[in-house]
Formats: sequence, C-alpha cells, structure tokens
Amino acid sequence: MGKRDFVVLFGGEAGYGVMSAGMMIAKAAVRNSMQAVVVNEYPSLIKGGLNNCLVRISDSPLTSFEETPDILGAVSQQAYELNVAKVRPGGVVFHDVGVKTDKVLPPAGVTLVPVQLVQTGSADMAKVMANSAVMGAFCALTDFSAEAVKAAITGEFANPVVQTKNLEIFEHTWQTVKAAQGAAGVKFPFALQPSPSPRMLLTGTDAVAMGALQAGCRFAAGYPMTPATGVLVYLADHAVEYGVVFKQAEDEIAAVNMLIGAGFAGVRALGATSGGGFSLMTEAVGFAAIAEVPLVILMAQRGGPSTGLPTRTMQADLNQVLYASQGEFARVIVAPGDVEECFTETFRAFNLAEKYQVPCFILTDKYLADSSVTQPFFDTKEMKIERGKLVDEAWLASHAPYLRYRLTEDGVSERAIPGQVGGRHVATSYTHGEDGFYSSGHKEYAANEQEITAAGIDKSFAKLPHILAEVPGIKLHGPAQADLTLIAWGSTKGAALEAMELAKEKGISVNLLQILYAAPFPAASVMEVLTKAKRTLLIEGNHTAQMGVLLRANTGFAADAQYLKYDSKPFTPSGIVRKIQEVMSK
Amino acid sequence: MGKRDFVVLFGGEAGYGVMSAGMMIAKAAVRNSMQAVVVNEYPSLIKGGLNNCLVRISDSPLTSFEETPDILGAVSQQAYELNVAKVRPGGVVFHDVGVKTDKVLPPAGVTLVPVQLVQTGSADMAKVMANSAVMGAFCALTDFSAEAVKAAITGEFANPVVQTKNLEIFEHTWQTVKAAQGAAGVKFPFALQPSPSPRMLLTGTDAVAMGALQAGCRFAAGYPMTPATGVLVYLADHAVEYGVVFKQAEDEIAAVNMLIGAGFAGVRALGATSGGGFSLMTEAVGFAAIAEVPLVILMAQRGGPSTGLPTRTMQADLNQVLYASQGEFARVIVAPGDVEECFTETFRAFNLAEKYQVPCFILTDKYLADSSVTQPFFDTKEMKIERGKLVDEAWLASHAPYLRYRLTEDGVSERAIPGQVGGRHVATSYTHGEDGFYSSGHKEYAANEQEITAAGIDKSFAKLPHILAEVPGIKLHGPAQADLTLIAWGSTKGAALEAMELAKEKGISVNLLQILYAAPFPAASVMEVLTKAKRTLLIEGNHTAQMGVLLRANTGFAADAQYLKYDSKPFTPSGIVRKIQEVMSK
Amino acid sequence: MSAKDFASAYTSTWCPGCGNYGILNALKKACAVLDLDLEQTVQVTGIGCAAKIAQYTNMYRIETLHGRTMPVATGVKLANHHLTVIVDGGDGDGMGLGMGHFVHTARRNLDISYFIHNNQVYGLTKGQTSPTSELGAVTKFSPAPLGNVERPINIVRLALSVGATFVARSYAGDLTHLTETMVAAVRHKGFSVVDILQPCVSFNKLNSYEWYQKRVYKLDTLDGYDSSNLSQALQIGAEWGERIPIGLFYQEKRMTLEESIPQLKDKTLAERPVGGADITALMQELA
Amino acid sequence: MSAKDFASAYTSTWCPGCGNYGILNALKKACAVLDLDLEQTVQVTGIGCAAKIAQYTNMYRIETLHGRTMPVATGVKLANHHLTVIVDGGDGDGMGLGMGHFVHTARRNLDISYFIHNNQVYGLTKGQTSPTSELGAVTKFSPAPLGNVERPINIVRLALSVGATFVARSYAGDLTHLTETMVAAVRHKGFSVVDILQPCVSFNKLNSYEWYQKRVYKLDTLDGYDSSNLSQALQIGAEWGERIPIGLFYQEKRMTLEESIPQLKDKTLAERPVGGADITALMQELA
Ligand SMILES: Cc1ncc(C[n+]2csc(CCOP(=O)(O)OP(=O)(O)O)c2C)c(N)n1
Ligand SMILES: Cc1ncc(C[n+]2csc(CCOP(=O)(O)OP(=O)(O)O)c2C)c(N)n1
Ligand code: SF4
Ligand code: SF4
Ligand SMILES: [Mg+2]
Ligand SMILES: [Mg+2]
Repeated sequence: MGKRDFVVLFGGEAGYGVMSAGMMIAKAAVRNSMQAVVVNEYPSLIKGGLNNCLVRISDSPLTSFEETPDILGAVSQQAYELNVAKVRPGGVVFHDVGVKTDKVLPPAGVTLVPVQLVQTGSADMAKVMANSAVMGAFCALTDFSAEAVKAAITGEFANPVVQTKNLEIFEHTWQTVKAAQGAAGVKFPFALQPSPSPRMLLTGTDAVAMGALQAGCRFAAGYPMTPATGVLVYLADHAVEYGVVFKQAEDEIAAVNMLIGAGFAGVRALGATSGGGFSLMTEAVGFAAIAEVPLVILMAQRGGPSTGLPTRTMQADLNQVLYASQGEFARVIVAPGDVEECFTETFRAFNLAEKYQVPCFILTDKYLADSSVTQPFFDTKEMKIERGKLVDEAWLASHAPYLRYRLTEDGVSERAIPGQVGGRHVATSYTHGEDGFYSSGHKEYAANEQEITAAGIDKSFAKLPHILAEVPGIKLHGPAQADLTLIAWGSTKGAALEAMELAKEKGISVNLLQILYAAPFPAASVMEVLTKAKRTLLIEGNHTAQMGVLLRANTGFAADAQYLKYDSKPFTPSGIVRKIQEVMSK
Repeated sequence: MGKRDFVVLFGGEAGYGVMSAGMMIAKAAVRNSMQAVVVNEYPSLIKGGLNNCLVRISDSPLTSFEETPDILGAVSQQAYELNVAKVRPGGVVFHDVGVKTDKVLPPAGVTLVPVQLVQTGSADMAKVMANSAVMGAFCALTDFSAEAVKAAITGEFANPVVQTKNLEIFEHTWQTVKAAQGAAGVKFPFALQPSPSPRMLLTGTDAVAMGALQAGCRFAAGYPMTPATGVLVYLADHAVEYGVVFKQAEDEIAAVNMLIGAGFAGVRALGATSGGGFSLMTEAVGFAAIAEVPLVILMAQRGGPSTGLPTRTMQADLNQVLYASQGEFARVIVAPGDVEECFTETFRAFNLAEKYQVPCFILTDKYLADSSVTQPFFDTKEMKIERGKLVDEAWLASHAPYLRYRLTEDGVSERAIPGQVGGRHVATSYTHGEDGFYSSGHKEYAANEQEITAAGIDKSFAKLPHILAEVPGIKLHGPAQADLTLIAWGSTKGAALEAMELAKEKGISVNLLQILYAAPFPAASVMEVLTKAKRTLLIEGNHTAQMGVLLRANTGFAADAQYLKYDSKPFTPSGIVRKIQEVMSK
Repeated sequence: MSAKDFASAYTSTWCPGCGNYGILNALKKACAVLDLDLEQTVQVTGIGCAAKIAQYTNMYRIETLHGRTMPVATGVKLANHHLTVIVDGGDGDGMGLGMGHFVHTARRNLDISYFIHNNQVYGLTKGQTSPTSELGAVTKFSPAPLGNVERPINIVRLALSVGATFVARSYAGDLTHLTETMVAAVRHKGFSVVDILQPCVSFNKLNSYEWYQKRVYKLDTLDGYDSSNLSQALQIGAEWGERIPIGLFYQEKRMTLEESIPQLKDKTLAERPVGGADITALMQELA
Repeated sequence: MSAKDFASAYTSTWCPGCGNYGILNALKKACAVLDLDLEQTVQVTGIGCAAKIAQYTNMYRIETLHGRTMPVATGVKLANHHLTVIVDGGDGDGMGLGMGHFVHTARRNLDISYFIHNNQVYGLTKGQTSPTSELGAVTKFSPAPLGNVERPINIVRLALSVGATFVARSYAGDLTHLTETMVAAVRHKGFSVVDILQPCVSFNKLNSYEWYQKRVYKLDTLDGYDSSNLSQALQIGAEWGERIPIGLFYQEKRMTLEESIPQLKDKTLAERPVGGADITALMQELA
C-alpha cells in the first residue's frame, strides 16, 4: 500500500501563530486538489499553554485526526519536548534555535534541524511572524510548493505591510534552510495541481452556522462557552448581511428563554452552548416542549464533568441532553458525524423544530466543532423550508374557535403566531387543555384533569413515530455484510471510516453503523443492521458507553466489545484498528 | 374476607378545613390502636379549587391510597359533584344544606344526608368552623367515638376560645344529625382502644426532615417549590432548637451552591426542591461531584413536564436526576417507598455523601411527601454517624504533603476542611490532579493531561462498587417464590404491597421487587430476584417506564408486562390488582 | 373596545379580596384606553398568583417559567418589535429568580412594560418571604420571633439604579391611578417598570389594604416634583415607611435596543422570509 | 509572614502584562499586612482568567462555577463564620451570570470581601462583551461598526444601590492603593465590594494601562469627601469618562447576617457535633 497521507505538526505557545500557519498550509493544499484535515489543540489558557496544529494532507479522502507527523515544526521548548516522540521514523523535526534538544532525544531515524523561527524585533511581532518562518522551513524541508503557500499568505493578510513582511520572512527562512540543510528533509509525496472546482476548508462550527443561515435562522442568543462560542461569533459577524439579530445574554438561562420568546413570535432562532450552559438551559427545555414552541440548540460537548476541560474533546453529554428537564416529552437529538452533516442536519433541525413543535438539539463536540476538513460547496437547491402546521389568517378565520393545542393524530396542532388575526391564545408551562388553559383545579377542568394530563403527555409522544419516519436515523458505511460491525456516533465517524479502510487493507472486513439520531431512537433501523451483524464493536468517547446503554435500553442489544476513550483526546484510525485486531483475534 | 378498611372522604374548597378535619379523625383513630392513611389532594390554587382529604382506617396495616369511601362529607357543590360517584354501595354522603343534589345523583344504595356544615357568622370564620361540623356529622353517622375526636380537637386548638367554639359546633352538629337521621349511617367497623405505645401520623416530608436532623444536618438552603417546600419549613421551624441555619436563597442555583459551600466547610447540609428547581441545580451537581464535596438533596417529584401540575403526583423525574449535569460521575439516588424509608434513607444519605464524597439524592414525590401514615416511633439507637475519610490535624501532620484528591483504591481521598491546620488545598470544578491543581495545559501537567483526565473519571466510578456493597439496593416483599413478581419503586410500594395481599386473597401468588436505589443500580441483586421470577409486571408512575428502561439498560431484562400511569393520580391497590388479573389471565 | 373585551372566558381562582383583581381590572381598562390591538399585543407572565393573570386576559399570551419573563419578552420583542409587549409577574418572580434578568433588561432598554404585582410575599407557594418582604416579616420561611432579617429590595430604587427609563409605583387599591399609570407605561417608548403595591389577603397580613391606605400618597401632590430628575427620584424613591409615595418617579427618553440595531430598521425579523438565503458568499470566504 | 508565603507552587498562565498579576501581588501583600491565618481563610473564586488566582495562592480555596462565587461564599461563611472569606472573580462572572446573587448577597450583608477583577471583557473565552464593557466597545460578540449597544454597569454605583456596606474602587496598576484597599475591605465587618480596574492586554485594547493612568484619580484628593454619605457616593460613583475616581466610596456599619442569627451566637455550625441529636420531641409532636 502506498503512502496514504502526509502529516504536519506545528507546535508552539499561543501567540506564535502555529494554528494560522497550519491553516495556510492546508489552504494551499486544498486549493491544489489535495484533501486536508486540520486539528487544533490548545489548553484553556490565553497564553503560555502549548498549541498544536496538526495538518494531514492526502490525494484521497481524509476524515480524521491521526497524530503521526512526517514533519514537526517546534517553535518552543515545550512544543519540542511534548511532540518529538510522535514523529514517524524517517521524519524531520525543525525547531527554533533556542530549543534545547539534549533533554529529550528524538526517536531513532528522525532528523533535527535547528531554524531561526522566533524572529527578532518587538516581542509580540517576533512571535507572530514566527508563523511565516515555520511555513518557510516547512516548504524548504518538504519541497511543498512555496508558490502555493505564498499565495495563501497573500490571501491571508489584507494589510500590505504585514503581507510583505510575512512574505519576506517566509522567503528568507526558506532560503536559509535550503542553503544549510542539503539532504535533510522529508519529501511531500503528492503532486499539487489547481483544484477544478472550489472547495472549502471548514469546521463543524462554520457548517452549523451556515446551515442555520440557510434555514432562515434570524435570531440567535447566547453566552460565550467553549467550544460553542464560534457559532455565535459567526452569526454576529454576518448578522447585518443576513438580516439576523444576535443578542448576547446575561446568562444561558436568559439566552434560551429569549429563543423561546422569538420562537413563540414565529422567528427561527438558534442557541449554542456547551455542557455547563446547557445545564442552565435545562428548565427551559421542558418549557419549550410543553408550550410547543420550536427550539434549536447546538450543544457542543467538551471535557467534563463540570467546568472540566474547556478546550478538550469528549462525547460524554449525550445523557444530559437526552434527559434534561423534569417530566417526559418528545425531543430530537442529532449528532452529526462530519461537517457536511453539521450543515445538512442543522438545516433539518430547523424544519423539524417547526414541523413538530419540539426542542431539537444538535450534538457536536470540541473536535468536530474546531477541526477543519475539505468540503465541496454545498448544494442547496434541494433544501426545502418546511414550517409544518404554521397556519395563516385565512385558515384561522375558517377554523374558529382556534385551539392552539388541539389533539390530533400526529400530536401536532396548528400554530398561530402573534400578529395574526384570529390566532390569539395562551401558551403556558403548565399542563393544559387544548386551548392552553391551565387544567389543575379550575372549575372548568376539574372533572377531567386526569384525562387532560395523560392526553398532553400522549400528544407529545405521538410525534415520535412521525419524526422517526422522516429522519435518516442511521447510516451504514462500508459493505452490507462484514466480519465486524463498528457502532459509533458523532465525530467518531471520521476515525471509524478511516479505520474501516485500514482494516480492509489488513484483510478484515468491517462496516460502520453510524447512529445519527439519538432521539427519537431509530431502534428498528438499528436492529435491521445489527441482527445481520456477525460481531460488533461499540466505540464512544466516554466512560459509561452512553449510546451503548441507550441501544440496549431500546433494543436489548449489547455490543460484543467496547472501545471507550475519555482521556480528552479524539479517536484515531490507528487506535481503532488496533482495537479491531484485538477483537477479531479473540 | 372481612372488611379491611373504613374509608372517609371529606371534600371542599380550600379554606373549609377539610384537610384538618381528616387529620383529626385520623389522629383520633391512631391514638386508639388503629392504622390510618391520610391523603390530601388539592390543586395549585390558593382558593376556589377542590380539596379532598381521604382517610383510610383499619385495624391492620394500611400503606396506600384507595378512593372508595364508605362515607363522604361534601362541604360544597363541587365537592359533592366530583366525589359522589366514588362512594361504595351502602355508603353515606353528608353534604352541606346548600348543595344541590339533583344534578348529579348518587350511585345506587348510597344515602344522602343534608347537614348544616358551613356555619353562619363572618364569612371566613364560618368556613373554618365547617371542619368541626364535618367531624360532628361524621361521628354521628358512623358511631365513631365522639370522645376520641373531641380529644383530638382539644389537642389541635391551643387558643381556648377557638377550642371551645369548635367543640360546640362539633357537639351541636353531632346532636342535630343524630336526632334527625335515625337509621341512616354506616357503622365504623373497628373497636377503638387506647394505643399501648405512642405512634405518629407522619408524612414523607416530616420523615425526611427528621432523618436529616438525626443525621446532624446543620444547614439548609432552598427556594419554595411544591412539594418540597415542607421540608424546608420544617427545618426553619425547628432551627433554633436544633442548632440549624436555614437560608432562603434567591433561587435554586444559589441554594445548591450555598450547600456546596457549607459542605466544603464541613457542615452537613440539605437542599429540597422539585423538578424545576432541580433543573436549575443541574450544573452544580457536577461541580459537587468533581470537587468531591458532599451534597444531599431531596428531590420531590410532581406532575410534569415543566411547571406542569405543581400539586399532583408523578414518578417521571428519575431520568432527570440520573443524568443531570454534563459529563460522567458517581451519584447516589435513593427512592424511599414509605415514610420509614424516608427517615432511614435520608439518614443514610448523609453518611454516604460524606463517606464517598458524592452527591446523594432522595427521590420522593408529591404523594409520598404529603400523605400521612401511622408509624411507630423511630428507633434511633443503632443509627451511626459515619463521616468516612474526614481526617484530623494529627493525620494531616503525619501525612504531609496533603493531597486532597489522592488516588486510592476505593476512589475516596482523605478530606480536610477549612480551619484545619495542614489541610489547605484548592477544590475546583476543573478536571484536576491529585492536589486539585487544574491540569489542562499548565506546564506542570501538560505531559500527562490524558492520564489525569481518565484517572479523575475512573476515581469517581471506583466508588460505586463500595457504595453498592453497603446500601440495601432492593427489597423483596412477599414470598420468595411467586407466580408474578411486581417491580416497583418509590411511593408505588404502598399500593403494590396492598395489591399483593389482595391478589393472595384472590388466589394469585405475588411478590414485590422494590428497587430502592436507582444509583448505583443494584443490577446483581435485582437479577438474583428476577432470574427466579416466573412472570413480571413493572409498575411506574410515568409514561416511558424510566425504571424499566434503566433495568433493561443495566441487565438486558425486560419485564413481561407494564402498568404505567401518568394521569397525576397515585396508584391504588385495586387498580394494580386489576392489572395483575389481566396479566395472569393471558 | 371596552374593558370587558379584554377578558378571557375563565373563572379566576384568586382569593376573594386579592389585590390581583384590582390589577386585572386596571389592565383591562388601560387596554381599552389605549385601544390596544389584541392581535398585536403579547402579554408575558411568569409563575405565581400574579402570573395567572394571563389566564384571564385575551391577547396573545405566554405564561413562562417562574422568574423568566424578561428574557422571553426580550425574545418576543426582538423577533417582532411592532408588537406591544406587556409583562406581568410577582415580586418573587421578578426580584428573586428574575433579578439578574431584570437588571440586564433595564440596561438594554427595550420597549417593554413591566408590571410587578408586589405583594411582598410568595403567594402561590403559600406564604414565604419575598425579596421585598419587610424586615421582621414573619412567614413560613422566616418564622417568629426573628422574622425576615434581609433588607428588602425597593423596586423603584433598584429600577432607577439600573437604568429603567420609566419608573413608577402604583397601588392595586387605586383603580384610577393604576389604570393611568399603566397607560403611561405602555405609551412610554422604552423599558417601563411599575411597582404595583398589591395586598395579599391570605398570606400577607401586614401589608393590607388598610396598611397601604394609611401610607400611600401621590407624587404629584409634592410641590415641584420633577420626573426627569434622577437624583431626586432616587431620594424620594427611598421613602418607605409611614409614607409611601406612588406615581411616576422618573422618565427619560433613551434609544431603545430595537432602535439601535440596524437589522431592525425596515422590517421585523418575523416579517423577513424564512428561506431563500444565499450562502454562496459564505462558502467562498472559506475556499 | 511576607507576601511570598501566600503563593502556590504553580506557574501562572496569565498573559504577560495582564492586570491580574498586580491583583495577585496586592492580595499577597494584603494578606501579609493582615497577617492572615491561612488555615482560617477561604478564597472563593469563579471561572475566568480572574478566577484562576485560586491556583496561585495557598489558603483554603474553592474555584467554583462561572458566576456562583457569592452563594458558595455564603455557604462557607454560614457554616463557619469564624473563617475569613475572600472572593475573587471577573466582571463577567460577577455581573453576568452572577448578577442576581450579587444583589441578594449585598442586601444580606455577610462578612465577605469581594474583589471584582474588572477588565470590562470576557478574557478567558477570548474577548466578548462584558456587562461592564463601554458603549461602542468592539468585541467578538459586538463586532464593528456598531460595537456594544448596552449601557455598561457601573459596579460601584450598583453596589451602593443594593446595600453593600463597603464599596471601593481600585486599580491593578497601583499596587499600594490596591493593597491598602484590600486590607480595609477585609477588615470591614460586612459585605465589602472592591471594583478593581484591571487591564486585559490581550482582549481589551481600549481600557489599557495608559487609558487608566490618564483617568484615574483618588477620592481622598477630593476636598471633604465623606465616605459615610451615601448620596454623595452615588453621585461621585456615577463619574466615568475623562476622570475615574478610585478609593473608598462608602462604608457603613450594619449588622451582618451572621450576627442576626441566634443559632450562630456561641458556636459556628462547623463546631457543633455531628450526630447525637435527640428527635424524641419531634416524634411526640406528631403522635
Ligand atoms: C424554578 C422554580 N422554583 C420555584 C417555583 C415555585 N413557585 C411557584 S410561584 C412561586 C413564588 C410566587 O411568588 P411571587 O412571584 O411573588 O408571586 P405571587 O404568587 O406572590 O403573586 C414559587 C416559588 C417554580 N415554579 N419554579
Ligand atoms: C455556565 C457557564 N457559561 C459559560 C462559561 C464559559 N466562561 C468561562 S470564563 C467566562 C467569562 C470570563 O469573563 P470574566 O468573568 O470577566 O473573567 P475574565 O476571564 O475576564 O477574568 C465564560 C463565559 C462557563 N464556564 N460556564
Ligand atoms: S394567595 Fe395572596 S396573592 Fe395569591 S390569590 Fe390569594 S390573596 Fe391573591
Ligand atoms: S486574556 Fe486578558 S485577563 Fe486573561 S490573562 Fe490575558 S491579559 Fe489577563
Ligand atoms: Mg408575590
Ligand atoms: Mg472579565
């Protein structure tokens, strides 16, 4: 098998611009027909902590993190020490001349190249400019097209002075390294050529925000919380062009209640938060459900519990979202597995929220939110806005008296919004009758309070089969029949897909059952796949196998083996393949 | 079979004192060797809605609600109309003379007796005094001991004027009814005789509060929320005598964080709330867990979702408590099935919270919290305070440097509290190392962040087997072997126990698996029972069979049949027996 | 339209004599005076006795969670700023759980009218101390002999301090004054707060009709009271005891949040079409 | 003890030049001046750059949730009122999520010292608008050209309005003044609030050291400033612009919450034995 990918790792403390260097290399690659994945890792510190930017490039599809660099650029001592062991045999490490390499030796077969990366001049400037030096050294040592990178630099810096300065440093470093190094290096193995059609390098964050705009989202409210903040920043940045209002709230409770207010008033609205903020939204989730106000929230998981690890990844909040708020009601939880699904499923969530008048949650994680991958432009032609039973004044006029919570077969009632003639009603967080009136103990309701109570709950659950019928609850990847079926959800999809290919090369036939919707749980489609599965391996980024538990609770099915990871790092294809081999050798 | 119970139902709008009338009758009975259950039902209104007070009396144990009155006292039109159909054949209905009985006729074989219940005089007084008239009529029509009731009235009213007035009305009504009625009546079938030892008539609310005081709880914080408020009122009322401080907080978020502050400072503290307030406490639950601060919270369920039905009962918040807060950590959830367990398990919760340094939840519901039952005095001699690894200064001095979060086999570390010499440390909501220091990205931790992250989560889960080993996870009631095994939890226990007896009389052998601890889930003991069960019937007060799902998720076991009720009323023995017969006839 | 056109079909469940009846009557009268278009009006309430008012009126209404009126009203207003948005809630609702929202909503200055039914107690939960309860007040949560030991919140002073642009107090026992105050509050373009003194006959035996009747006096009986003078308002606003001023303490013209957002210039968000957005430019940004 | 005895063993991760260094130094110096018993002192912090200070000091510390310092500190203090309780947190932490708690804690007047590291921005989350951000401030959440449109909260004025009994402002760039202010705040018996102007060199380019240096002046340079005069404090407290006053605005002796609770007279709750309660009387009540 030929080389699948070329892996670049840049490391340095925040402020050295290693992330922007990595992104520029990736951009240069993507514009020239390559596929790239960029994964940034950084601690929850403003300065001082180590930032790593990993760039994987290939001429064939790449979907995941894999930390085996062919070349490492280390701007600082820490970046060198904590990363050098990861470099592949035959690889190259270039590091700032200030780095001491005698304390931690490189692996056998790895060459060290000292380079002047941190620049002279004012402290801050010197640091920032380091990114151009990193890129220069990188190109010199790999023969990656300097022209392509220079084009990326030119595109990046609008300010001509900064642009020129960066190009100079790039050029200078390139020259110096070329001159000094001679043979040392690791050649970039793929041929660059301009891409025939434009492709994006985009993150889950971008994709969710774009999906929301495509869906006609007009209002957003939120409070900063890593790793969800990006979506709010995106919408704030594009608010004026797209006729959107973003309101920063005083807390997440206010945010979600603003969204409910906007939803009640007929406007599509998006919230975005992470576990701690979602905890604060808990109560309002039930309010939206019982008042049947559409609600869409991006819930981006990070390391927990509690404040936990704000900038690290985990998949440990599924249960939180599944069971948030007292009582029982229908909800939708979709866990996109890649940026494309971030886009399409966010769009769908807005439709579902209005069609079924239920809270919808898009469950991502730090890794998916923050990592960039190559993505063709989205084809939006077939994407249809559906607002369900939102009625107009004509309908209202011919259906008086209007009952906002009319009991129907599919559990969905006609919805009127303020401003409409004939649609006046009360929406409420109390258990209520068809007209929204509170049922407990009022003379008008006392005699049939029990029926009303049960009917309200049944109404909510009546929606589920209809939702289930229209969503792509699962996806089966790979062969219909395989020796081993992986079960995964959310961002683990990427690593599992690559692992599937790797396993095939090793002669193991593997397929992947991706559970895309956690609620309503697609039990029937899941079992259709699993009853045919020979052996199963569940893969989740948490300690208690939350999806596995949900699966067993719904179907009685327990996977043959589990691969659980909760150390704050994403899954890798190689890690999964090792586990596959272990399982298959039993 | 002889008559098992005598059932009294008093109904009237709030303000007529039907609840206090019922309680006085029950007190009179309990002081005279009877067993009683008193169930109050009232809407979430201050005035106007119908209040029902159901009193069941027997000479043998009674554990549940059963709404088949032998005698109904209806103070108002609504009370008559909404209750009359419930009366047993042969029963009697006495009603205020103002009630019109022609619109809704009584069932066949039920006698109507009009009585002057609402008194003349100032409107408010007239209403309040109605309760003595109700009791007078009751005694006259049933030959229930007037002396016993008069003693209860005398005990109830400290103010001599009020006392005399009430006794007068009682006497007068008794006389009038006796004189007018002649043969009408339904005789109270049991013989009263003074109880040899004192017994209480107490609610789940009282029992939880008493358990907390017995456990040395010194601090409570909360915000009013039905049906949890009572516990806080109880503690506020006894604060001075028992050296307790109760702080009303501005919201439930403040309340739970005050509790955490107190717990950190070494004081046993109790919170009490219902679903909506618990939603607001969600975030802090994870904080307590990761900081390993003991936390005990009473979570009293009511009708949901959302604001729902504040004064009605349901068992639909188990999932909320099981999965509240982001991330994964150990927690304890005990669901007492009766007032005795409210007392003992609350006491135990305080021990567990300190021994394992975990959040502990006592899960009750409106029905259990509010209903009174006969209970002998608690025997507290064997109840031992256990504070686990709370260390003293001598220990600290000999174990420097102190590591607050030392990794240990049982997941529990030595705990020091402010004020102790040698115990200084930082407690934090971040993922942290053994000394509490935040691990992400700091130089001191960067190299082993992954290990620390996983170790922290493992530490929490290492506690579970130890907790499981010491708690009574389940209780098996009835014969070891039976044709049908009921599975129930929480307040459903009472109705299930009576149903078990009723079924036996009908020749069906039934036993009851009570799941007392929902977390850690006692999978092994549960399966020990269930593998021997011939047929199983799961009984829960919710729509989605939350405990059934938890059971299946943990063991793969699915019950043969389910009886789910979510109409805001408690289970009844007769309802369960009907279901048992249905299941056994299949 | 007359006041009765603003009532729902349902029987009220407030206690006989409750101050909420006066507030409901005044609100219906105010609606009539303002000739409010019911279809274009949203009433937002919380949870509590006060909040039940939404069951007895008949515009568009949303009975939210305890303490969350302000953000829901903010969402409604930003979604459709042509709507008239009226908020009703209790003192516990607004000054307990809702405190943070209140302060922030005030500084935002949306065009919302907030009527606080201030009975100085938690009514619906049967009588606990509220953030406005008097020092020494004996309730279920602050039993005798000590009573409440936390300094009560003076809603008027707080509203003034945090930037509300219309701050008034009225009294549920004075229908005319309350109606007029409500009318002025709704007419005010900006965040208006009305602290409504409301007797709770069941759980607040202290602050009764008689208690208020003896103390309440009208600001406009003060010589030269100037409702554009903030420091005077703060000073008189502090008065609470033998005499309790009611009336308009302060009014200020300040740009509302809606006005400051360019996206809301020509259309409401609700009027904009859903769908049809072209995201090509966004995709190009990332290519 | 000297200031260095109050430091933890860990490397700080604040940006070079961050105002938090000044605050940490002042706090350590203040601890030395006060000769604080470390074992009897609890520092409560929130989440944010400011809150990380708990990682660099060495008394008993609890780094709570974002916005929840006040209730945790309240719980600590009521559990053991002999402890010295110091709170540190950011402006977002205290005035955003924490607003409701702040207002209520102030009116309760516990003996707690609250140091607000006011950098007028959300630092740790990389630069969003805070409740104290200037009008027009451009941040990640309020992008150019409009910037922030919400009237900023003036912490000093707010604290004065809601009943804090010690209200001061100081500046992270003035070590001596800040140290003295902290010392006075901890010595004050009651709820003391210090609004600490703190440059954030990474995300707040507007309110820089130079910006403050030009504007800050000391209250005690004002002729006849009287820190027992609340209305004067409110008036001067409103000043914010070309000149920004620092110093002690207001101090008042008022009974603390702890003092008002009879159960806390002879012993702290923490000192009372756990167990041994006799509930017989309670059982008898119900028999
Ligand atoms: C989160 C939450 N906590 C508590 C409650 C219970 N609750 C309902 S109404 C109320 C207080 C009512 O007081 P107030 O707001 O002053 O209104 P009032 O009844 O006095 O009009 C409370 C505490 C709730 N519904 N939600
Ligand atoms: C409930 C919750 N929401 C959001 C966050 C994310 N968060 C962490 S720190 C912070 C703001 C920090 O701002 P500030 O309090 O002013 O402190 P600074 O970093 O500026 O010192 C936020 C929003 C959180 N941890 N918890
Ligand atoms: S409890 Fe008080 S506020 Fe509530 S309805 Fe009765 S009188 Fe009114
Ligand atoms: S981001 Fe600002 S507040 Fe945070 S450490 Fe850096 S300079 Fe200080
Ligand atoms: Mg109130
Ligand atoms: Mg800040």
